[in-house]
Amino acid sequence: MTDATCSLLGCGADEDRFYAMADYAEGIPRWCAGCGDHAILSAVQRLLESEQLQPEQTVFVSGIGCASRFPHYLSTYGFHGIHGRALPVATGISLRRPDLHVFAVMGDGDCCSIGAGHWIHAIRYNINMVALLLDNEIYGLTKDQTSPTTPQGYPTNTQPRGSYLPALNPLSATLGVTNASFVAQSADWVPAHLYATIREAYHHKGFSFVRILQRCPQYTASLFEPAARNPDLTEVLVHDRGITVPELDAIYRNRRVHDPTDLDQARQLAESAEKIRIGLFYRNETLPRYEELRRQAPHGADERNRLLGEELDRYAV
Amino acid sequence: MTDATCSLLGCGADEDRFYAMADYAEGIPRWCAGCGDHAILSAVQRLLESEQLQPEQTVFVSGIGCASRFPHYLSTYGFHGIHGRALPVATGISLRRPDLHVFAVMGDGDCCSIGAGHWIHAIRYNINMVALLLDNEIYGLTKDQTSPTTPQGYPTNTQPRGSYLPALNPLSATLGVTNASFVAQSADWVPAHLYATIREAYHHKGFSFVRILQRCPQYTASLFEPAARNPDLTEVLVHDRGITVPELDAIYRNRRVHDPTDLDQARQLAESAEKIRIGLFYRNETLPRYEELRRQAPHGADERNRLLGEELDRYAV
Amino acid sequence: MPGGKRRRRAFALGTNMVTTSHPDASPTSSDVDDSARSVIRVSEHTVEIVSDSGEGAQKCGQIFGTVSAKMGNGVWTVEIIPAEIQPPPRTPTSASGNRIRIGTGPVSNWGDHVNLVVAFNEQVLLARHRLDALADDAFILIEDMWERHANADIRTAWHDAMEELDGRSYRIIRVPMEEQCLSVVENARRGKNMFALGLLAWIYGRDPDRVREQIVEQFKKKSDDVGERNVELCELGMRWAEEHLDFRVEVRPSPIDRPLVVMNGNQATALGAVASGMELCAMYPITPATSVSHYLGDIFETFGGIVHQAEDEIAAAGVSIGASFAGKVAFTVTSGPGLALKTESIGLAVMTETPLVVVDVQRGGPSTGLPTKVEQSDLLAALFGQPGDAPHVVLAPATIEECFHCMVTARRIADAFRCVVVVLTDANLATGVQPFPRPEPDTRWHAAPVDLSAVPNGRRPYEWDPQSGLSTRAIPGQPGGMFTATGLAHDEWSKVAYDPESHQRGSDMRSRKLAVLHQTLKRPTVYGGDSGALLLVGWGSTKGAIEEAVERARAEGLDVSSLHLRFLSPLEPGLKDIFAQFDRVMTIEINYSDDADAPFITAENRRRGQLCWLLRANTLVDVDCWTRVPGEPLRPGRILDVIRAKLQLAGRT
Amino acid sequence: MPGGKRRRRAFALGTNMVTTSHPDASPTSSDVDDSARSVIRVSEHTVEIVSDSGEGAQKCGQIFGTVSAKMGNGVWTVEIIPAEIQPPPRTPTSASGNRIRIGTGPVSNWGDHVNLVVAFNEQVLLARHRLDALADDAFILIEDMWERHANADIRTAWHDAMEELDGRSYRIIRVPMEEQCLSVVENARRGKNMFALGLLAWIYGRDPDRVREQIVEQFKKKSDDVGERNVELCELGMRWAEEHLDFRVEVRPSPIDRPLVVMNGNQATALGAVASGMELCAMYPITPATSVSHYLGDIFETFGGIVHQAEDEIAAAGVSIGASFAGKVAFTVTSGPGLALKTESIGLAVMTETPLVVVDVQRGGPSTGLPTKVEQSDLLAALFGQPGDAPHVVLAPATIEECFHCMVTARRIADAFRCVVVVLTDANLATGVQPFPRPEPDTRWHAAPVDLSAVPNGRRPYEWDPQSGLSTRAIPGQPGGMFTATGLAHDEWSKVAYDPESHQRGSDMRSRKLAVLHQTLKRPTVYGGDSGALLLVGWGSTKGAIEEAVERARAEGLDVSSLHLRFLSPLEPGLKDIFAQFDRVMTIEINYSDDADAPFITAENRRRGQLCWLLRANTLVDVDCWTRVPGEPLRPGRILDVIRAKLQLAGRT
Ligand SMILES: Cc1ncc(C[n+]2csc(CCOP(=O)(O)OP(=O)(O)O)c2C)c(N)n1
Ligand SMILES: Cc1ncc(C[n+]2csc(CCOP(=O)(O)OP(=O)(O)O)c2C)c(N)n1
Ligand code: SF4
Ligand code: SF4
Ligand SMILES: [Mg+2]
Ligand SMILES: [Mg+2]
Repeated sequence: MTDATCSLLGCGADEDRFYAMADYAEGIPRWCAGCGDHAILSAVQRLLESEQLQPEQTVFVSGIGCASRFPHYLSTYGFHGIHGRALPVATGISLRRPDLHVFAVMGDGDCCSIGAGHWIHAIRYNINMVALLLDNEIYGLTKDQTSPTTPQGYPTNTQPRGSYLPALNPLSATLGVTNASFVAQSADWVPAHLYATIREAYHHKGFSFVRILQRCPQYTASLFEPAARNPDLTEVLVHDRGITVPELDAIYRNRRVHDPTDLDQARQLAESAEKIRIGLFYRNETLPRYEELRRQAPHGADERNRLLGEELDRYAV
Repeated sequence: MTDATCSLLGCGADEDRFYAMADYAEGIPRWCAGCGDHAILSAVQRLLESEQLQPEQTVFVSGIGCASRFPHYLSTYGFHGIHGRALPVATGISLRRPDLHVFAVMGDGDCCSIGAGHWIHAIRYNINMVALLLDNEIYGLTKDQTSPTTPQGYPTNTQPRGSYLPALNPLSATLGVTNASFVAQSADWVPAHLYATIREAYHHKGFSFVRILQRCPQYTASLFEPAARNPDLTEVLVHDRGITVPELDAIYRNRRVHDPTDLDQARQLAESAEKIRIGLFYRNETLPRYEELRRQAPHGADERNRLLGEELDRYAV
Repeated sequence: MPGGKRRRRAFALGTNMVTTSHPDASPTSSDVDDSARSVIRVSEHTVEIVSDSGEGAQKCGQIFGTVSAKMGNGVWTVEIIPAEIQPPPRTPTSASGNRIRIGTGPVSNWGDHVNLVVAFNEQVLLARHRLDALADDAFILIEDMWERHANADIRTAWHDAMEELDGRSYRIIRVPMEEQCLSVVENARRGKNMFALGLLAWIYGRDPDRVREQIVEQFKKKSDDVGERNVELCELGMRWAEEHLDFRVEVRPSPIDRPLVVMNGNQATALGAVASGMELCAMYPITPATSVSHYLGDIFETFGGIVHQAEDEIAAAGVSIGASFAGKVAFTVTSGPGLALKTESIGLAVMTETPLVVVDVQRGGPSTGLPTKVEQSDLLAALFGQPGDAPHVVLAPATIEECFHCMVTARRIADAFRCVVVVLTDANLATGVQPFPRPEPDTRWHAAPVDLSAVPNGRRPYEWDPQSGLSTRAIPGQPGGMFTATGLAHDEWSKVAYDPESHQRGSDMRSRKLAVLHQTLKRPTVYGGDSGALLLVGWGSTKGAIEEAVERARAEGLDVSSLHLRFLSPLEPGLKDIFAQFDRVMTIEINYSDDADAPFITAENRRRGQLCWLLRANTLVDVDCWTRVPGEPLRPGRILDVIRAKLQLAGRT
Repeated sequence: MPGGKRRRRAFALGTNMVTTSHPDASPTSSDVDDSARSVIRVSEHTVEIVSDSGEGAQKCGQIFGTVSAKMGNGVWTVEIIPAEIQPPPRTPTSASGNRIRIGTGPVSNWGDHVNLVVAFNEQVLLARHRLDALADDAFILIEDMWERHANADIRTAWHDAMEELDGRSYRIIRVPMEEQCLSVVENARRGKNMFALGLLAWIYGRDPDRVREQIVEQFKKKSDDVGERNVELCELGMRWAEEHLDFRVEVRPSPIDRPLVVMNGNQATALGAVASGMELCAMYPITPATSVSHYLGDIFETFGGIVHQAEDEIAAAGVSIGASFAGKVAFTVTSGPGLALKTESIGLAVMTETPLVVVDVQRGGPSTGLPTKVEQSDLLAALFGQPGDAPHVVLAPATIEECFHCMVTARRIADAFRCVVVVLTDANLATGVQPFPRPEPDTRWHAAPVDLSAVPNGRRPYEWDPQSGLSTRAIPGQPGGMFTATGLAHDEWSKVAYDPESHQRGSDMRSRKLAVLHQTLKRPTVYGGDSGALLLVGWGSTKGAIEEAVERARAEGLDVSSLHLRFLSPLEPGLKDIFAQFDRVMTIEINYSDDADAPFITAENRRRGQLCWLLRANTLVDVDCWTRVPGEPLRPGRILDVIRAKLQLAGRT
C-alpha cells in the first residue's frame, strides 16, 4: 500500500531518536493499588523501549474494561473501542497497515465472553499482532460479576452462591482452533517471565495469543495470591526454543521441558493442573497469515482510473 | 417449575397415541434435489418415531440458512429465529422447560461464523439438548460464499480466487472447550450411521454436538461426492460404548477402535486426516449441566406474594 | 410519460388475436405472409419471461435487456426471484425470470402491467396472472407440451389453468418450445431460454448480430460450443417466430448521443466505491447486498482494494472502523438485519469521529422479513438507531446511476466531516438494470493518499473548530499525532472526560457538523410545477414510478407535482417553503403506515410512513402519506390512482 | 415547593457563622452552652458527604438517608460516583459519596445546591465546589488533619484550596476526624464515615436508636464487633458535635400515615419484576443496569425465578425470547450499548409476536459514553432502532415507585398484546433512593400459570382478530398448538409467505395492536393549570425537578404548568388538545439538542430533543425544547431559570 511503504520509509518520522521507557508512558494509570495491570503495563513499556518501537508506528487496541484502559497509559496511537470488539478493529488496522506494530489488549470478559466469536476467528486469520488477554478471572470494571474464566464455586455479584460452571480454559480453547500459531501464558507477578513472553510474542509473525494471569486485589485477591507468594505452586515450561528466563531458574524450581512445536502435548499441558503453568505452549511459524494473503500492490490514482475506465467499458452500450 | 411438572404429567396430551413417521412431517421440504438436508430430516423423523416423542413436547430451534428451514418441515413446535442465534433461544427454552425435547439445527455459517460465540458458550453450559451442525462447508442460502469450514483454496463468490484460510475444524474447536460432553460426526449419505448418531446424541444428558457432513449439490458438489461414492474414503470410529451400526461393517471397512472417554485421543482423531472420520469422538456423562444447576422448585402465587411481602418489609420505613 | 394512453391506442391497431376460446384457430405452421402481419408501434412495451427456477429465463431476460439498451432503447429490468431455495417445479412458487420494460425514451421503473410474456409452463404463468402482473390484453407465448403431456394430472393442471386465464382477454399463443429445442439439444430444459430469446428478438426486431454477441459474452466463461449451441437455439427461435407469428412489436430506439453503460444498482454501487478511492470493503453476506461484494471480490484487488468477509456484521463494522482509523475511509455493506447488528459500532464511529461509509441495501422487514424483496423501512433505524445522540449523515440514491455517484459523495463527506455516512439503497435498485451516462472517473473523486507527515506541533486530536465542529484527524504513522481514540466521553485531547462541560462540548461539536453540511446543500427541485393542489414526496428507488405517475396525472390535467429527497440527514433545505406552495403534501413510500380509515386508527395514534414522520417533525406541515409493503416496486398506475383519489377527495376533479 | 424562598429566610436566622476569613474565631473545644446554640428550622435541607472513594462516605449517606426516611422525612439520595476505577486519593476526581436531600414534605429530586457538606479532604471538597454543587452559604465540615500534615505539598494544597473556597461565603468548620477516630480504631480510614454519620445525626437530630439499628443492619453480614465499633464511632461523632457545634438544623418530619418502603430504582425494578410474576431475567453486566441483576441474583431463586448471565447482550435477548416462547414472559435488562446489541432480537420478538420485556437503564451516550451518569437519550433508539417496521410499546417510569409498578404493567401488556415492551429508566432513578408507599403485592399482578391444555381445534398460531390484531399464542407442551415461529414474513398459520397480501396483513395486525392499546390509555393530567403561557413536557426521571421548578415559578406568579408522559409508544391521548391550551410548549430533557442560537443552527437544521421531535411529528405543534447533557440530574433552579427566560422572551414577566 502506498501509505504503508511511505510510512515504512518513515517519512517525517524521527529515525535516530532514542526512546526511553518514560517516553512511552502517558498519564497516571487509574487502576487499583496492587492491580496486576500495572505490572503488565510496565512489561509492555519495557518491550517498547527494548525494541525501540516508534510510538507513531505502534497502535494499542482494546475493548472496554479495566484492562482495556491500557492504551490510555501509552504514548503510542491507541483505539479504546467497545466491549468485545478489540480484535475486529485491530484486524482492520493490520489489514491496511501491515507496517504498524499492532497490539490488542483485552479482559477475560472482553475476549472470552462477548468477544468469543471474534477471538476464535482472529486465531484463524492468524494476522500478525500481539493479543494480550489480561485475565483476572472476573469482571472488574463493572464490579465483580462472573466471567467465563471465573473458577467454579467462586461467589460473585451475579452468581452469589458461587459461579455455576467450571472455568473456560482460554489456552485449550485457543489450541482447539485451526491455524492457531502462538499460544503462551504468563503472570503479572513474574515480571521477567512476563516480559520475555511478550517479547517472544512480538517477534512471532502471526497472531500471538498470550494469556496473562492478572491479580485483581479488588475482587479476586484470593485466586492468585497463593501462587504469587509461593513459586512452588507454579510450573515453568522450558525449552531451548521456548521462552527462556535464566534468572528465574533459582526461584521457580518446578520446570518442565516442553517442545512448543508439539500440539498434542501443548493441549495436554494446557489442561488445568494443580500447578499454574507458564511459558510457551505452542508456536508454529509456517501457518498462513491472512494479511499476507491479502497484501495489495500500491496503485496510483491515474492507474486506477484507467482500469476503472476499462471496467466501465465492459458495460458500455 | 409448575408448568413443567404439569406438562410432564402430560395434561391434555394424548399419551397412548402412536405416532408414525408421517405424523412428524409437515409441508414439502424446499431444498434442492439431492441436498443432504433431506436425508438428515428423514433421520430425525425416524428418531422422533422410534422414540415416540410427542410433537407438542418437542421443539426444533434454528437460525437462518438452508439448514435452518428444518423446523418448518416438522409437525413439532419450532422456532426459526435469526441468523446465528439458535443456541441462545434453545437455551432459554431448555432453562424454563427442561421437560421439553429441544433440538437446535444450524448451518456452518450459522454456528461457526456469526454464532461462534454462542456455540462456545453453549458447549460450556452443557444444557441438555441435541445440537445438529448441518455442515455443507458453504453458505447455501445466500448463494455460495466462503464459510469457516470451506476448504482452503475452494473458490466461492466472495473468495473467487479460492478461499484464503484452512477450514476451521468444528470438532477440534468443540473439544477445546471446557465442559464439552458429547462430540460426534456423521454424514448425510450414511443414513444408518446418521440415525444411530442422532439417537446416541438424544440419549446423552447434556449438550450433544453432532457435526453432520452435508452435501450441497448446488455449490459444493465436488467436496463430498468422492466420499459419498466410495466408502473406503471414510473411517468409522467403533467402540462397544460408541456408536454401533453393525449393518455398515460390510461396506465401511476402515474401522478404528476409539474409546470415547479418551479426550486426548479424541482431539487427535478430530484433526483432519486424509480419511473422513465418522463416529463418537467424545462423551462424558459426569459433567455439570447448567439447567440442572439452575432448576427451580415450583412456587404458588400466594407463596410468592408472602415472600415478596417479607422482602418489601426489609425496606419498610 | 403519456405512454399509458398511447399504448392503448396502439393495441387498437392490433389484429384480432386468437384467444383460448378458439384453440383451433391458432396460427398454422405454414408461413404467415408479411402483409397479414400487423406491426404494433408503441413508445414502450413491457415483456416478461418466466420459467421454473433453474430453467434460465433470467439469462434470456438479461440478454434481451442489454441488447435493447445497446440499440438505444430505454430499459428497466427487474428480476423475478422465487422466495424459496428450491421451489417444486411447475408450481406458482417456482416462477423465476425477468421483467424488461423497454421504451423509445428513457424508462425509469418497471411499469404497471406486462404486455407480452413468454412462459415455460402454465403454472408460473398463473403466478404472474394471480399477482395481477399481466395487462388484460397481454400477449402470452406459452410452451404447450403440457397440454399433451403423458401425465394426466399435468394435462388437467394445464386445462384448469387455461380456464382460470380465460376470464381475461389475454392473447395466448402456444409454442412447442421443447419439441423445437430437441432438434438442437438432448436436454431441452437447458435450451429453452435461448429459444425464447429468439422469439423475443424477432418480435421486437432486435439486431441479430448484437444478440449473438451478447450470447457469446454471456457464456464466455463456458466452453465455446456452449456459446454456439445457444446461438443456434436462439436462431431457431427467431425462425419459428418468423414462420408462425403474425405480429411484431416496434419500440423505436433513440439515437445514443453519448456513451452509456448498463448495469444493476449493486454493480453501480461497487464501481462507485472503486471510483471513490476506498480500498476496503468489510462485509458479511446478506441478501440483497451480497452481490456488491461478489463483484468487488472479482475486481477490487485490481484496484489495490480488498473485500474482507468477516465472521459477522459486528466484525465487519469493526474491521472497517479499524481500517478507516489507520488509513483511507473504508466501508461496509449490508441489509436490515446486518444494519441492526452494526448499531453499536456506528455509535462508536460517531463518537470517535472515525470516517465510515455504511451501505444498507434495504429489503423487507422487520426481522428476517422478505430477504429478496424491496422495502424502504430502514430509514428511521438508519437515522435514530443508535442509543445516545449519534449525529451522522444519511443519503439515499434514487436511480442506478446515483448508486454509483453517491458512493463518491459518501466517501467525500465522511472524509471532510470526519463522520459516518449511511447510504440507503434497496432491492429494487440492487437488481434493477438500466442504462445511464458512462461516468468519467475523476482522480478528484479519490481519497487523497494518506499523509503520514508529522502533525503540526501541539495539534490536538479533536481540534474542533468552535464554529463548525470540524477537525483534522491524525493517522497512525504520523509523528506527533499520537492519541487514543475512545468511545467514552472525551475532551479535545481525546482524554476521558465526564465533566458536564466536556460532554456538552463534544456533543455540540459532533452535531454542529450536520448543520454545516446542511448549509452546503442545494434546495431540491420540484418535478412538475412549483405550486399546486398536491405535492408527492419520495426518496430512494421510487423516483421513477412517482414521476411517471405525476407525468401521467398532469397529462390528465391533474395539478400534482413531486419532490424527491436524497439527503435524509441532514434534510435538504427549503422544504417548508416548498410545501407551502401546495394545498396538500403526501409522501409515497414502500414502508408501513396505518391506513387512516382502518379500525381503531385515529389521526392521533396513526403510525405514518417513515419519511412522513420525519417531514412532519421537521416542517410541522400536515404531511400525509400513502405507503404499502407489497414486497415489489410501486406501480406508477397505482400511484396515479392515489393521486386521483387524493384530489377527488379534495373535491378538485 | 416554596422551600427555595423559605430556606433563605431560615438562613437569615442563622447566627453569624465564622468563615475562613477569621480562622481564630473558630468554635473552641470548650462546651458550647445550648442558649448560644442556634437552631435553623427549614422545610428542607440538602446534605453531602464526600470522601476519597473507598473511605465509605456512601455507607454513611445511605444510613443517614434511610434513618431520615424512617423518621418521616421526605428523602432523595443521589450517589456521587467517581468516573475512574481507582482515582488517585486527594484529587478532585476521587470524590465519592452521597447527596441526601431531606424535607418535611416529600422530596422528589436532588435539588439545586448543597446546604451542608462533610468532606474528608479539601480536594474532594474542591471537586464539589467547582461543579457548583454548594450553596453560597453552605456549612462545610471538613477534616483538618491536612492543614497540619507532615507532607509540605499536602499543606500547600490545603491552603490553596482554602483560598479558592474563600471567594464564597461558605461557613467552614474544621473537624479533627482522624484524631478522634484513632481513639477507637487504629486505621481511621475505615472509621471516619461512621464518625461523620454521628456529626450529621446530631446536627439533624436523628433518633439515636434508629441510627444504631441501621448501622447494625448495614454491617450484619460482617462480624458483630464490626457493627459495634461502628456504633461507637458514630456516638463519638455525636459527642464531638454536641461539644463543638453551635448550630443544629431542624427539618421537621411529618407523621407517617401509611406504610412506606425506601429503596433505589434498581431495587424497585427488581422487586417489580418479582411482583409481575416473571421468572427469568437474562442479562449481561452493564452499568448502571447491573445492580438490578445483582439484587435478583440474591433473591430471585426464592421466588422460583433465575437470573441468567449470558455471554453477551444478544444471547441475553435470545435466552429471554426462548424462555418467553416456551413459558411465561421473560425480561432482559441492559443499558445503551447493550440495547444497541439487542436491536435485531427485538425485531425478531416483534415479528414472531413473542412477549418480551426489555429494561434499558439509560446512561450517557453515544457509544460507551458516560457509563455511570444519567441521560435520556435512548428514546428514539428504543422507539425506532429496528430495521423494518417493528411496532412495540415503550414505557418510562417517572419515579422510583413507578419503577416497581411499571414492571407489572409491562409484563401485563406484553402478555395481553403478545408484544415487546421496552421500559426506559435511567441512572438517576437507578441509584436514587426515595421512600414510597409500600406496594401491596397482588396475585392478579402475576402472569397466569402457563396453561398447557390442548389448543381448541384448528386454532391458528396467529389467529389475528381482524379488528384488533390480537391473538392467543400456543406454548410448547400444548397439544394441537404446534407451529414454527419465524422471523420471515408469514401468514396466520406461521407459514413463510412473501405475497403482498400476507405481508401487508401481518404488518397491519402487528401495528394495529398499538392503536388498540392507545384506546385504553387515559389522557395525562397537567401539573399546575389546564391552560396558560407555558407548558413544560417531560418524561422519565426529570418529573420531580420539573414539577418543583413549576411550583416555584408559580409561587413567583409565573403562568407555567407541566405535563409528564409515561407512554412514549403509543403516545398518551389528548396531547394536541392539551398543548392547544398553552401559548408555548417546550420539552425539558436530559439529552442533546442544538441551541437555537448556536453558529450554523437554523430552525430548519436544528436537531431537537428526542421527545420534542416525537411530539412535533405527532401533534404538529411547534414544540420547543430545552435539553442538556451534563451527566447529572437537572436542577429545579436551572429549570426555573429556563421558565423565566422563556416567559420574559415572550414578554410576559
Ligand atoms: C456492549 C457492552 N456490554 C457491557 C458493557 C459493560 N462492561 C464494561 S467492561 C465489562 C466487562 C469487564 O470485564 P473484563 O472484560 O474481564 O475486563 P476487566 O474489567 O476485568 O479488566 C462489561 C460487561 C459495555 N461497556 N458494553
Ligand atoms: C444478521 C444476518 N446476517 C446475514 C444474513 C444472511 N444469511 C442468511 S443465511 C446465511 C448463511 C447461510 O449459510 P449456513 O449457515 O452455512 O447455512 P446453509 O444455507 O449453508 O444451510 C446468511 C449469511 C441474515 N439473514 N442475517
Ligand atoms: S477492579 Fe481489579 S482489575 Fe480493575 S483496576 Fe481494580 S484491581 Fe485492577
Ligand atoms: S443450496 Fe445447497 S444446502 Fe441449500 S438447499 Fe440447495 S443443495 Fe441444499
Ligand atoms: Mg476481567
Ligand atoms: Mg452451510
